Amino acid sequence: MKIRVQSEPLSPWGLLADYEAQLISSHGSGKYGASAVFVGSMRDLNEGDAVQGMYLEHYPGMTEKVLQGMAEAISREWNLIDLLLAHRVGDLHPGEPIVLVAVWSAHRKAAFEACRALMETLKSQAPFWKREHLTDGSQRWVEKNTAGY
Amino acid sequence: MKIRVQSEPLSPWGLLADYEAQLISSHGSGKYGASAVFVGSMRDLNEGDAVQGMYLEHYPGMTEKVLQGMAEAISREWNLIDLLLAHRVGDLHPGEPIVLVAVWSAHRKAAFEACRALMETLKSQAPFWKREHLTDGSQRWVEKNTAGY
Amino acid sequence: MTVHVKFFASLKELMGCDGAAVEIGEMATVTDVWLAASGGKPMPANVLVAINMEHGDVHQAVHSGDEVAFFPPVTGG
Amino acid sequence: MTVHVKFFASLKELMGCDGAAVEIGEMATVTDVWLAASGGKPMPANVLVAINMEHGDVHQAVHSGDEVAFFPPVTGG
Repeated sequence: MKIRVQSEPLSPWGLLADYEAQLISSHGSGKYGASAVFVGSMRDLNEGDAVQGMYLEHYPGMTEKVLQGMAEAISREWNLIDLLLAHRVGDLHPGEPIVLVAVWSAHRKAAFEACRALMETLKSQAPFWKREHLTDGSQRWVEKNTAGY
Repeated sequence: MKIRVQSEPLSPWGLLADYEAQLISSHGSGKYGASAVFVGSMRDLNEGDAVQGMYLEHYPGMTEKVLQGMAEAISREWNLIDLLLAHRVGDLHPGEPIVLVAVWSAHRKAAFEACRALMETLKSQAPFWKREHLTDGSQRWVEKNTAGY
Repeated sequence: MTVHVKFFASLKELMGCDGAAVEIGEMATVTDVWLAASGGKPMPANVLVAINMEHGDVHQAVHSGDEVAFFPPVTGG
Repeated sequence: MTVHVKFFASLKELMGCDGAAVEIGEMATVTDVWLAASGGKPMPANVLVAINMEHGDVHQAVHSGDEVAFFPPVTGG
């Protein structure tokens, strides 16, 4: 299991290729039958307004602790083989990935459910806050998430 | 939207990196906020027996037609921005990816639901059949899928 | 009329061939095609049917030149 | 006793600072910490609380040396 909170750009597919190579070298090949992945990216539009940038604030220390706790709980609940979670902080531009959640399990039911549950828990519990820079020059804090279910 | 039925090995993360680069160059950056991906891989164990290989038979022509139809229906239903589906046929070894389903949408709810719905439809409708080669030298047709919900 | 029959997977092994062109009278259904192609064997439970590469059922009418496929439950993905 | 207060995001802007060390009497709750740190301002609706980096609530007791954080609903992912 790996949790990353990073200010550098996030490359989901490269990260997954590297992480899975490690996973296979430690667990062996053929141990998982399913992986489910979610990538959340920054859109250039939010609540009808054009957005040119975003600042992602977090609570250093607590953020990592909360992510670690939820990843462990979800791994146990769905009996996952492995889990990878990466989240950006700092300044972002439209199109850039914000979050990557990947899980590996024996069968697909657990993979789909664990991946989605982890994202919903992250969105309601993990201390991150988005401030948007609109193209008209104004700034605003994002105040609520879109519905997950 | 792209559908591939291929006998060559499938590299999900490389395929996704390439496909998403194309998607961005055609749609522009920042148009989607969510992507959900599922990869099904061959396990070295099924129904309690050690498996050393698998042959994936399909119905050339109908397989592609059914996959195309379900991809179009699901894209419409969840208003997806794009969709990529790749499925192996022929001889496989444990650890090799069998299927990749990836969807891109504005928000995460549609991405999670469409990805899972496409996999369940594929597993119940698309004409593929698995024959397993067990490590004891015997062969058998897989007769049913594990539960998806 | 002539219809083109195909068998897949375990059904191909059971029938000993992957298909055949079958001569059958007009007004035939998929069941009639099965009986003609199999030499009167009973159809195993759970057999699925496709007509011209679309999922169908045993009661459907077939037409000259149709491709009629029989196969077990699918197990891809 | 001393507790360490932190504010995040819009609350940091509202309070004009990202935190402070606050002196407060024994037997204090998170609400008491808020009042001491904010100079008696009413707490905005929807404010969330963490004590020593664990989610908590305004009725919880605080202890000397605790880190008490106040922040708006989270919007990551």
